[in-house]
Amino acid sequence: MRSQMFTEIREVVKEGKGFTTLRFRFARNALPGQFVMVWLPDIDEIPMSLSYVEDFKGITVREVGVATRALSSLRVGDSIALRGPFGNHFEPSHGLNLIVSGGTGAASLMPVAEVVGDKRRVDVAIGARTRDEVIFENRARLSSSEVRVSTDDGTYGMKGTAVDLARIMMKEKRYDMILACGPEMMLRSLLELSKEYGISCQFSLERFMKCGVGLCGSCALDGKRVCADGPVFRREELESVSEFGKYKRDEAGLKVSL
Amino acid sequence: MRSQMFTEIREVVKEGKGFTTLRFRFARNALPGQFVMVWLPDIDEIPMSLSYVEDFKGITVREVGVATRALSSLRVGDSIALRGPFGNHFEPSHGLNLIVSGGTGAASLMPVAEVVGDKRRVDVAIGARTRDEVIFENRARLSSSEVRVSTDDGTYGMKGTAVDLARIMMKEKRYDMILACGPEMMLRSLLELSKEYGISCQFSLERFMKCGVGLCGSCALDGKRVCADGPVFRREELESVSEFGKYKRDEAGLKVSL
Amino acid sequence: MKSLRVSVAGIILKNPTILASGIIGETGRSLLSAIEAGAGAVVTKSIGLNVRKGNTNPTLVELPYGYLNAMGLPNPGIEAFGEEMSIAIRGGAPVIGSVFGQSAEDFALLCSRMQKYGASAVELNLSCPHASGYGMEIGVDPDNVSQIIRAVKRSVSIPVFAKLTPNTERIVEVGRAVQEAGGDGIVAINTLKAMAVSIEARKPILSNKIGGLSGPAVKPVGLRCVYELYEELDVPIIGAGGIETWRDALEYMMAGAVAVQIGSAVGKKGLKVFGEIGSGLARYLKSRGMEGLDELVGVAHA
Amino acid sequence: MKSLRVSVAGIILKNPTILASGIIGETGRSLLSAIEAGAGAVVTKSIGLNVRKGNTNPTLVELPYGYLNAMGLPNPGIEAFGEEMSIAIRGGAPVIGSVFGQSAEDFALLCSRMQKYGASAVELNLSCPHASGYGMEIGVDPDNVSQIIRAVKRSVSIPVFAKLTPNTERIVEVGRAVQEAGGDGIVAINTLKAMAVSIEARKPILSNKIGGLSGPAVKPVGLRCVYELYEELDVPIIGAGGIETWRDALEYMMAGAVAVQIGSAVGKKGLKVFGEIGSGLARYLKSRGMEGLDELVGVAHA
Ligand SMILES: Cc1cc2nc3c(=O)[nH]c(=O)nc-3n(C[C@H](O)[C@H](O)[C@H](O)COP(=O)(O)OP(=O)(O)OC[C@H]3O[C@@H](n4cnc5c(N)ncnc54)[C@H](O)[C@@H]3O)c2cc1C
Ligand SMILES: Cc1cc2nc3c(=O)[nH]c(=O)nc-3n(C[C@H](O)[C@H](O)[C@H](O)COP(=O)(O)OP(=O)(O)OC[C@H]3O[C@@H](n4cnc5c(N)ncnc54)[C@H](O)[C@@H]3O)c2cc1C
Ligand SMILES: Cc1cc2nc3c(=O)[nH]c(=O)nc-3n(C[C@H](O)[C@H](O)[C@H](O)COP(=O)(O)O)c2cc1C
Ligand SMILES: Cc1cc2nc3c(=O)[nH]c(=O)nc-3n(C[C@H](O)[C@H](O)[C@H](O)COP(=O)(O)O)c2cc1C
Ligand code: FES
Ligand code: FES
Repeated sequence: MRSQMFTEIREVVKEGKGFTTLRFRFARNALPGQFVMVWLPDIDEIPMSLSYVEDFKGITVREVGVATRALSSLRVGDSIALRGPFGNHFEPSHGLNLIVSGGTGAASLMPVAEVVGDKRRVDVAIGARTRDEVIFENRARLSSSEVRVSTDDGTYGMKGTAVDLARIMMKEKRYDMILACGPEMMLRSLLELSKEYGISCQFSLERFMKCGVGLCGSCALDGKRVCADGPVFRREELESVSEFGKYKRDEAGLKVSL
Repeated sequence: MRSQMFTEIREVVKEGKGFTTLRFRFARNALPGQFVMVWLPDIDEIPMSLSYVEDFKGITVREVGVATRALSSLRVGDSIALRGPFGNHFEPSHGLNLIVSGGTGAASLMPVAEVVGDKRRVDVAIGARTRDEVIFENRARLSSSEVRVSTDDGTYGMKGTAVDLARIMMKEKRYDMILACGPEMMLRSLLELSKEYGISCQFSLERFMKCGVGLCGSCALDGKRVCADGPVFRREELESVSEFGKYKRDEAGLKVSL
Repeated sequence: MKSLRVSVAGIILKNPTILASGIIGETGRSLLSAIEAGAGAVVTKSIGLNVRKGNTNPTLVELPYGYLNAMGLPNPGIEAFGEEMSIAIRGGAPVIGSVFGQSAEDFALLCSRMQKYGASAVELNLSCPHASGYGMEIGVDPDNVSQIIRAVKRSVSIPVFAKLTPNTERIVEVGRAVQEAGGDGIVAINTLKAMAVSIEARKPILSNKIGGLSGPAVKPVGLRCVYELYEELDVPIIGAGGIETWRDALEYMMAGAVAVQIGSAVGKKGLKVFGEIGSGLARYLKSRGMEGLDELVGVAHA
Repeated sequence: MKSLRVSVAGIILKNPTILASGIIGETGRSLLSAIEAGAGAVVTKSIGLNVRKGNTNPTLVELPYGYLNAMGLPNPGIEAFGEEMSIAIRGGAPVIGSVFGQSAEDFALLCSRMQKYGASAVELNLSCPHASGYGMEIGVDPDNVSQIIRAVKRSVSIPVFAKLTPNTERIVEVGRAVQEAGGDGIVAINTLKAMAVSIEARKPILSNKIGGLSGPAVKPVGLRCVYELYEELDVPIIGAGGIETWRDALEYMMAGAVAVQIGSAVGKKGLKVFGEIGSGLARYLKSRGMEGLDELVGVAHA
């Protein structure tokens, strides 16, 4: 085992405005929904979902601050150091799956669409704020029979949120499982929606992560450690979690409203 | 891995005057010629060859001092703690092997006779000081086509040493390999004899052992560590070893004449 | 199941396994989850006077035989921690409030708040190896330690435990200072001062450079400390360092620990480690026909 | 192959790997075999004034991540060791004579004999954690250490290295005392004071009860010590503790070591470990287009 293991960036893909995919080799088995801790010396070490889980792995970064900006500016030949993969993973249903992605959520969701390996069992709803931020639409089409897009500002696809889109799709078809990742308020609404329809779900959540291995407690979500007990939670788990969609914790462990 | 792992004595066999075999389970793979470190709390931890290397393992102890006396007085249900097995092992020839045992030497040699698995490829010469000290004669017969015995005082078998006996046997048959264990002066003579006949040999040696894992250097034989590079040495190795048959080292590393 | 009950300075634990400080102990519900998983008691994250964010990541290095961490004592501050305590104490198991400070006054203040919040005992972190000005700098000086213990003893009525560092040749001296100042127990050990270097980055991996080593690698050091302390002291000793199995726990108890804390194993094995150690100990007692753990504490000194 | 030559206080090593003290170093021919296997230099077993048998077995416990030993400084005494030295120095690599004593006079006497025997340098074992009256008891007191170094420096002209214990919070202070007293280099670290308990025997396994932990478990502690010493001192530092691969060696060099000692890995990997580390370092230099190791020493401090 080596911790903070360096690997070279082999490919850089600009996915859309502010989104960059970095591809690299990392000889560890990974499953859809798992994440890695990415270290940029002198900057930070941050959690990133694996957007590609096969041999030629990848992460897809949205630029939001110092570390993600530094990551987004890397070029082929540069190196990053990784630990992981960590956490549990998505387990798609053997029936019909609806994948609901908000923003960067697509990063952890694409691998699960691909792992199903049967287009007829996967539909995808991609939500973004605006046209430029829609990512992985074409990738989704390769593994799904139906891909629809919504944007908050209506510049592309349906005008509305990913949840609005999901609602429409759920009216049209009977899904067996909703797999989702995105802003927590979106997931909160999606949980309500899935309860309405009585559909199982698995949502991937984010919390402030330091250790990534279930020790430090910084990623606490009620009594659960998002890094180790999650990041993927089922509907039943989320229903019993008082903090879901309400609070997260900052670096000091203080409660912060979402 | 557990160090100094306890196991219960399942069987105690008095082999002859001053020789006791203790049988026990010890779930580690072992090869003929390897040894274990045997700990008796409050007494000592000493090296002992495995006289049985299969699942139901064993050691055969000659009473010579405090630790061996304590070992010899153990009963079924008592426990000893083991580390190991350590060291390299005998590799019998695919041709005809002559096993030459002096005293407790038989302990490490019987397993190699058995591992050959073909009586026609094994002859055994057992040397002892006196009749009561001849051990494993019957056991040897089960895996060899010819077993002869010598005693120093002539009370059983031929009168003479194991080397005298080996000399006779070597005149009668052409052996491909001599496998031997016993007092070092005996091995020294046997080395000369095997040179005369141009026969390969593998001898198992003893030195003062503390760590058993090749660290402390207390088992030094010239630049070799008997515990890790041995205890089994080939003719070529022994010919280049200045201390063989001459000196050993005491607990302080001081040279002592053999 | 044989009774695994132990009493530590008058506090009754249903079994001798305790969640170590700094392990998921920043929130009340996390502490509850350790209790639900079978911990006999839980120790909170070390709490200070003020909000602290701790160090920038990387704060953790994974090693084959343990972890190296330099969290930097992140915590929401004693004020905000009251809410977490009120949740934690609902678990029905003793909650031990860990605190860190720079002066005897800091410690006294923090401990009296912890008592008010319902802590069954307080644990003074005199031993963090990587937060400068706190922890081990003050915990290696017997006089300093003595002063802190006295101040805390004046301010609380619940038992006061001191958590000691192994990064000194004076651990027994410091332990004696704790005892003589009226401390009710000793926790040993905190992490070993250590480092990891990335040869690719050509620098220490931790943003703080230096961190604390924990896990199986430190077990032999922890055992030695407990053994040495037990030889010299009368106050109860709580063992910590590299405990992953019931065998490890028993080694510590034979060396002199009345109870054990479990930290790194929560990362490697999850919270189920508490239940596993508990049932392993119960099986051991049963197979030996023993009634309780008391008769095992310190037997390695015979 | 790029040159792996390093100079330590003026002594030239063909590569930076050194056999650590106490590892097969009791006899001349064993030392030769380490040189033949590729060690850049060898350190003898620590030799004292008189014959010592060391402790009764068990003197070693094998752990998944290292060893625990309490050999008890067995050695044939400085008198008899002359014969071994005369053999060892035939190897053509520097032989460093390690010595232990109870007073400055002991050390001075032992070192002058080592010099007479042809040692390229002496290494003062101020750090054995388990032989009482020798080693770490005297090695944690800067004044004491200072006195010893001065006495030795007066009695020999070869470089004098002090081997320090990590079992103290004062390692940098002690290192400074060595430097100020004229010591030519520091070796860090010796083993960590530790113990193993057998739950079946209900007692410590080592006959000496307490021993020294070595191997991968202590690498993070050794690295931290080297890093801290390098920050404060100007004399060369030789790193030791858990080095098994060229990567480990490089971590130590980046932390500030000019050369490295290898102990426990000889048990786990055999003497070939020297050659393996050497060729690994050479490959590294080549792949980076570097001319030598010098430019790597201490880079982790940038
Ligand atoms: C399990 C998991 C998977 C993630 N996967 C992705 C992904 O695939 N793509 C992607 O773009 N982003 C992902 N994120 C979010 C990503 O980690 C943050 O955007 C990133 O850490 C921000 O760092 P920064 O320095 O750029 O921004 P900063 O300015 O430091 O922080 C911006 C915000 O990011 C969050 N953040 C910062 N540091 C952390 C941290 N250590 N842990 C969690 N959140 C943090 C905080 O909410 C903070 O307010 C994931 C987060 C988690 C927990
Ligand atoms: C690889 C190896 C395999 C051995 N196999 C056997 C065996 O199968 N059966 C058997 O009866 N004996 C065997 N021996 C010898 C056995 O280890 C000694 O007889 C035993 O250690 C004596 O211990 P004691 O306390 O009874 O006697 P002591 O009175 O302590 O010593 C008697 C003599 O035994 C030798 N001895 C003592 N301690 C050790 C030690 N730690 N290492 C090596 N020699 C020691 C010394 O020569 C000493 O003078 C073996 C030795 C070695 C090195
Ligand atoms: C991630 C992490 C955070 C820790 N935080 C604290 C802390 O806040 N206060 C404290 O006293 N000890 C802290 N420790 C030390 C542990 O409580 C424990 O003493 C040490 O890790 C040894 O036990 P272990 O080997 O079981 O982990 C921390 C340890 C780890 C691994
Ligand atoms: C069996 C054994 C014997 C040792 N004897 C000595 C000794 O005599 N003198 C000494 O200075 N160090 C001695 N040491 C310590 C080593 O030289 C070294 O400092 C320590 O083991 C750390 O390095 P490692 O992890 O590579 O083993 C001994 C170590 C072992 C394992
Ligand atoms: S990030 Fe440390 S417990 Fe989850
Ligand atoms: S017994 Fe220690 S090296 Fe052989």
